[in-house]
Amino acid sequence: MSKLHVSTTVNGDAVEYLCDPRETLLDCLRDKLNLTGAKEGCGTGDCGACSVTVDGRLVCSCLMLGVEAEGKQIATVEGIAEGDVLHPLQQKMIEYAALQCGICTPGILVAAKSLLEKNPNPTEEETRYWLAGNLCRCTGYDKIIRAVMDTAAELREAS
Amino acid sequence: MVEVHLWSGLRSLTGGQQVVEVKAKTTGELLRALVHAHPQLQAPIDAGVSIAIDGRVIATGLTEPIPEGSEVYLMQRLRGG
Amino acid sequence: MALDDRKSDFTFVGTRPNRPDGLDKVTGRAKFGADISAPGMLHGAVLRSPHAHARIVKIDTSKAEAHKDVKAVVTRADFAEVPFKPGLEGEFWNVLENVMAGEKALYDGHAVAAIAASSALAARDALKLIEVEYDVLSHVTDVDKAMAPDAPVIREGAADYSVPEGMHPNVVRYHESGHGDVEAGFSEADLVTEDSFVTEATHQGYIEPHACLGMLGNDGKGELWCTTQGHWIAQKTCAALLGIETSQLRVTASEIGGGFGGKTTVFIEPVALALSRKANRPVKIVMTRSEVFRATGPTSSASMDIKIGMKKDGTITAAQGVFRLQGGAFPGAPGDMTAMCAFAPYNLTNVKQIGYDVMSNRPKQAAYRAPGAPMGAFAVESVIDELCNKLGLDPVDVRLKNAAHEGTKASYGPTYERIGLVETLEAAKAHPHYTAPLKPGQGRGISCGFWFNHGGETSVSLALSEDGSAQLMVGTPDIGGSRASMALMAAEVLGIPYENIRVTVADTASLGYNDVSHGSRVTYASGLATIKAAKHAVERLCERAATKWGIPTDAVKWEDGCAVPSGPNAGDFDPMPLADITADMGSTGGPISGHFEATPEGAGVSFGTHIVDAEVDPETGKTCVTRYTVIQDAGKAIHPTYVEGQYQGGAAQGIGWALNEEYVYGEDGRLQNSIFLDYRIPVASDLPMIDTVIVEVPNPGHPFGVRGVGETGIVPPLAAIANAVSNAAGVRMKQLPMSPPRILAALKGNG
Amino acid sequence: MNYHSPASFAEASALAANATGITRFLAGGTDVLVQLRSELVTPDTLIDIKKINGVHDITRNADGSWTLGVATTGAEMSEHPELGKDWPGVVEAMDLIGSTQVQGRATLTGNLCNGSPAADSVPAMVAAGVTVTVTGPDGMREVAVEDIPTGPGKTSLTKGEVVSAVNIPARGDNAGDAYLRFIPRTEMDIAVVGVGVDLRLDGDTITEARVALGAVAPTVLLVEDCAKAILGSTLDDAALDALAAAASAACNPIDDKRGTIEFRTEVAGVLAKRAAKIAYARAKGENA
Repeated sequence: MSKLHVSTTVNGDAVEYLCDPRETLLDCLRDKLNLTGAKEGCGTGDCGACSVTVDGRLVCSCLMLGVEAEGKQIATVEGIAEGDVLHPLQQKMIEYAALQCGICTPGILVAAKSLLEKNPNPTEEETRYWLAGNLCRCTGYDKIIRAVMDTAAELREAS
Repeated sequence: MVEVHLWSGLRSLTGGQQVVEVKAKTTGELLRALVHAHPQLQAPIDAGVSIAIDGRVIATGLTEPIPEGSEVYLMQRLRGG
Repeated sequence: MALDDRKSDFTFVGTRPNRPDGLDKVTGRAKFGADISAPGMLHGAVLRSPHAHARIVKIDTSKAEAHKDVKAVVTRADFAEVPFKPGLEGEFWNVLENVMAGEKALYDGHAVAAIAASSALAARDALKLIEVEYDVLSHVTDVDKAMAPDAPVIREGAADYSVPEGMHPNVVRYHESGHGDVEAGFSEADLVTEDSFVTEATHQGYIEPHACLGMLGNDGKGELWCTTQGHWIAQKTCAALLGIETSQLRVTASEIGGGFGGKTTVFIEPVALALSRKANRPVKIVMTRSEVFRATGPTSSASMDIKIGMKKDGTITAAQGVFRLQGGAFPGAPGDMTAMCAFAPYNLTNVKQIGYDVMSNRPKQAAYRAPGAPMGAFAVESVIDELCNKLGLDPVDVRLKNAAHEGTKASYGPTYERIGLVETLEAAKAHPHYTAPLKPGQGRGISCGFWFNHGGETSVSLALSEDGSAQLMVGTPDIGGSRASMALMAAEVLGIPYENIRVTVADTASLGYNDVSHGSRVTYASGLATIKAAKHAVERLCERAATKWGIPTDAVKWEDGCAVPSGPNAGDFDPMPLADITADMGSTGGPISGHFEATPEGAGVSFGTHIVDAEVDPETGKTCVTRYTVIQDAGKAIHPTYVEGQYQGGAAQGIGWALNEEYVYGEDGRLQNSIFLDYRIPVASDLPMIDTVIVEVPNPGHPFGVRGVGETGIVPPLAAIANAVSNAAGVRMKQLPMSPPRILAALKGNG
Repeated sequence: MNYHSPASFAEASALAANATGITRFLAGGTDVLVQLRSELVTPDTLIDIKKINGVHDITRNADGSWTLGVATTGAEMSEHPELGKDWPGVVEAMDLIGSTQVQGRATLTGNLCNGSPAADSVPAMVAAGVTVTVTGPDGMREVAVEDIPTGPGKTSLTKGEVVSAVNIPARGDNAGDAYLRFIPRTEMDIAVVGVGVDLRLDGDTITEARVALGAVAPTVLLVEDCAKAILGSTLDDAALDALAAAASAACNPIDDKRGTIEFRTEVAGVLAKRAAKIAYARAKGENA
């Protein structure tokens, strides 16, 4: 089984890798590019811990093949902060203690950032439904939802 | 002397007694004394027990002092998650 | 433990600073179990039984071994001989048998062989080259059926001393306790209600699958990196299973992506080490989600009979419970814990409880948050609710009337010290939620819950640096923000800012033994040890100040981060800050550290009361939890935000258990729902905000009054939600989960 | 596994026709990758059709009908400013599938060709009278959606055939569609029961009706008796009861981990009523 060559862009950086056609984008990010921020919680698109955006669209990187990334723009949790400046969502997640173990946090951050880019003023219900594909087993979601909505409010004020 | 209250499931090992009186100043002495009085209690003690002294549960310690007149209960070893 | 200088006035404790691992976790750089690699690393994969119960006739690994990508294959023969003993005494044997099957495969998913290969895909592919010949045996997965005379025997000789004669060999442990005369008590009652209840097995559902990286040489020296709640138990168990010395294996705990009790033992870790020893290369194994569900440690399922007598004024005259728990193909189902916790919230004259530990063809149960307690509370609190309904009594008033308090003889025997149940009930009664109007179709439920909490073996070490900062090494993996709590407690004693303390979860080579992060013990026991270690360092600091001032050591005391003369007679010296003492400590006697090693005994039991509103769609049986309030005694909340987080998380897991989570086994004994699609944990849109009330009734067994908070929060929800749903639907729900088909069937049966 | 990304449907068809072993087409991949990962289906040949021109296009044709490219995602459908106004039921059904993340990938075509009787978009498409264009070695043909699935995991597509477009009829006047499903949670589940309804009215009276049921039989059912139960009515209580009875009567479900026979049969009737009310309100131009 020969490997395929893929050229793609991750967090603004041009990267290349060789992959087996069966390997997912998540496998490639983690094992070939050493970007271990995205996590594999299920491998079936049910937990959202592997969330990334592809050409701006929120997806589960476990539900996309590595070869499909050819020519795409991928964004992962590692690219959310700008240098040493955290994104307001990252700051609020810490302030609100919206994480306990933190395994779902990268996926939540990528998904929530995508929400706020599309809908700067989400209701609680919209936030909850948008994040329904991001399982968290520790927090009961309460503090996560509050952190996301407070970030939205702060970003609205700032703009 | 210490009055040791057993859980009722142990009565079959002590000839029906649920309270056993033994001489002991620490939790470890107490367990040894219990086995001395009722050798069949070795099995539950090997399987794991905790000891409550005046309501405070000693999960595993064998050196805890047992003050005179304390209420002492033998309990099955506690496990957590 | 001497209860010296109890503190109630705090500077740092009770504040809510950001957690020290926050930045790593929001930027994706925190290293969890699967996030590490090693040079020359191989990837392991495990072959698992497709049968619920089968004799392993033959395993032929020759084709796999011949494959170019395969570097090692292991079966049971590659592990140490460990003695078999009945009950829980032979736990190393039980764990080994679970980690790699011996003569029989005992459940769907039971490991039978493993491979290390050059890539994860190659390892998975090569599993297909192993040929296993099975002789399929009849199986049983239900607890009641496993106790029946005609049930297939899982293993002869597994029962311990406690099991009465004449019981099926699958019954492996028996517990009976109580006091008074329940029959006399029932005869005094105005109303006696008796009912049976069933709960299905659930899984802890941590989002991070088990993962490890093991390295072991044939010199018996090894390294293990793994996601675990306790790396010392992993060290001890792996060493025993591989036949090496404990101290020769260094285990490092990764960041842990949730555990809730499920990561208190080992599964793949000894396998990775065995493969590594054979291949002489590092081996990484990462479980798939399906493997996590099929072959790690879910909870027990339970079948329970409850009988309670009550007077018209709400006084409980007698209570009796029989709790049958199935814990998979090994001893350990916490029937004893269920029995001991079930009636613990109440002051009872007559009480009797019986617990059974039963084996079946399912994976070996592991702890899950207050293991055993939620099931019992569900059954007991449902019957109390039913009695309240029938007698027209307020459910909080009835619980207050019967509530255990300091001096009450507990249902499990001893007399309670200071406890906080009454305070949680009073807070429930005063909470606006309790009197808020309900809409049509909604029902309200309340429940109390109890958990013992635990101390356990603990070692902590604290070292001061020249610049006056401190590094604290603890041995309990941080599963919910404990590094923040530890730093707060150390700051409180040292009198230096929280930010100046770096807390590390040390590896097994850097610190003495530490029990697992379980039993809600971390803030209690590691916290107590941190306080003692910091005090130990403070003693050294005072000694140095005394030397510098030329006064006796006992003339120096520690205040707000400074050494000060203990009184006017001690001398007139300006306070000497910590950093002034550490600045030249190398030349005033050497490095200053503090440490503490002990098994703190005095964890302090804890109680909670939950209020739930639920709405049931009468046409479909679908339930929506519309409002939820958790009230629980924390003793003293060190970091209140993380205490709230524990309460909310416990409630959310309880909601899942109550409504939709369950292990579904087919007729063939195979698990039907081993993915998150069909094992339905609550998603964000399923839940309301979860309100919390922290009650603080200090634990006399901790210097700052801490009681563990991690587990009690999952005890009341099952019952509270069942009561809310039953009140909304107008029919008593006796089986969990209360999935829509079950509720609709109950509604139809009632109509 | 060999991976191909052809530039045309003809090429895709030829690749499939000449392939040996198991062949799968990759649209959104939300089922194919799950099956691959769980080793349920490891294709020998995987044909990615997303590099073919126009596969993400949503086009309103001159006659008011719609043509959707086969890789059009649920998210793209939901974001389209006009499609959901014409066919809210179809768009909502698609939107119910999986999470926001899954919506970024999943397609109508994939949902249909996966052959699951519980596929959410299929009852909605059947009710709406949607057809698909199939390209094969012998050229193109147009097939009604209800004729594609033949059983769980099975379709009527033959070797070398690939769905190359989704065709949604013109909405027309005084009409509305709706889809409802039952799941135990609020999101992320597979339908235990699904009901799609499409209605056209003359005044208050129903003149055209199509009702399709999902997850209650080996394939999605287009139920004539349900339509008959409400045709000519104003969706009064008697008509609704008749609809529910017809829906329940049409069910031939199984007991499984997701629901019981009794539950599915009962709830099919409940959802048929609820979906019909929404479709009726929409046909009347009311906000529903």
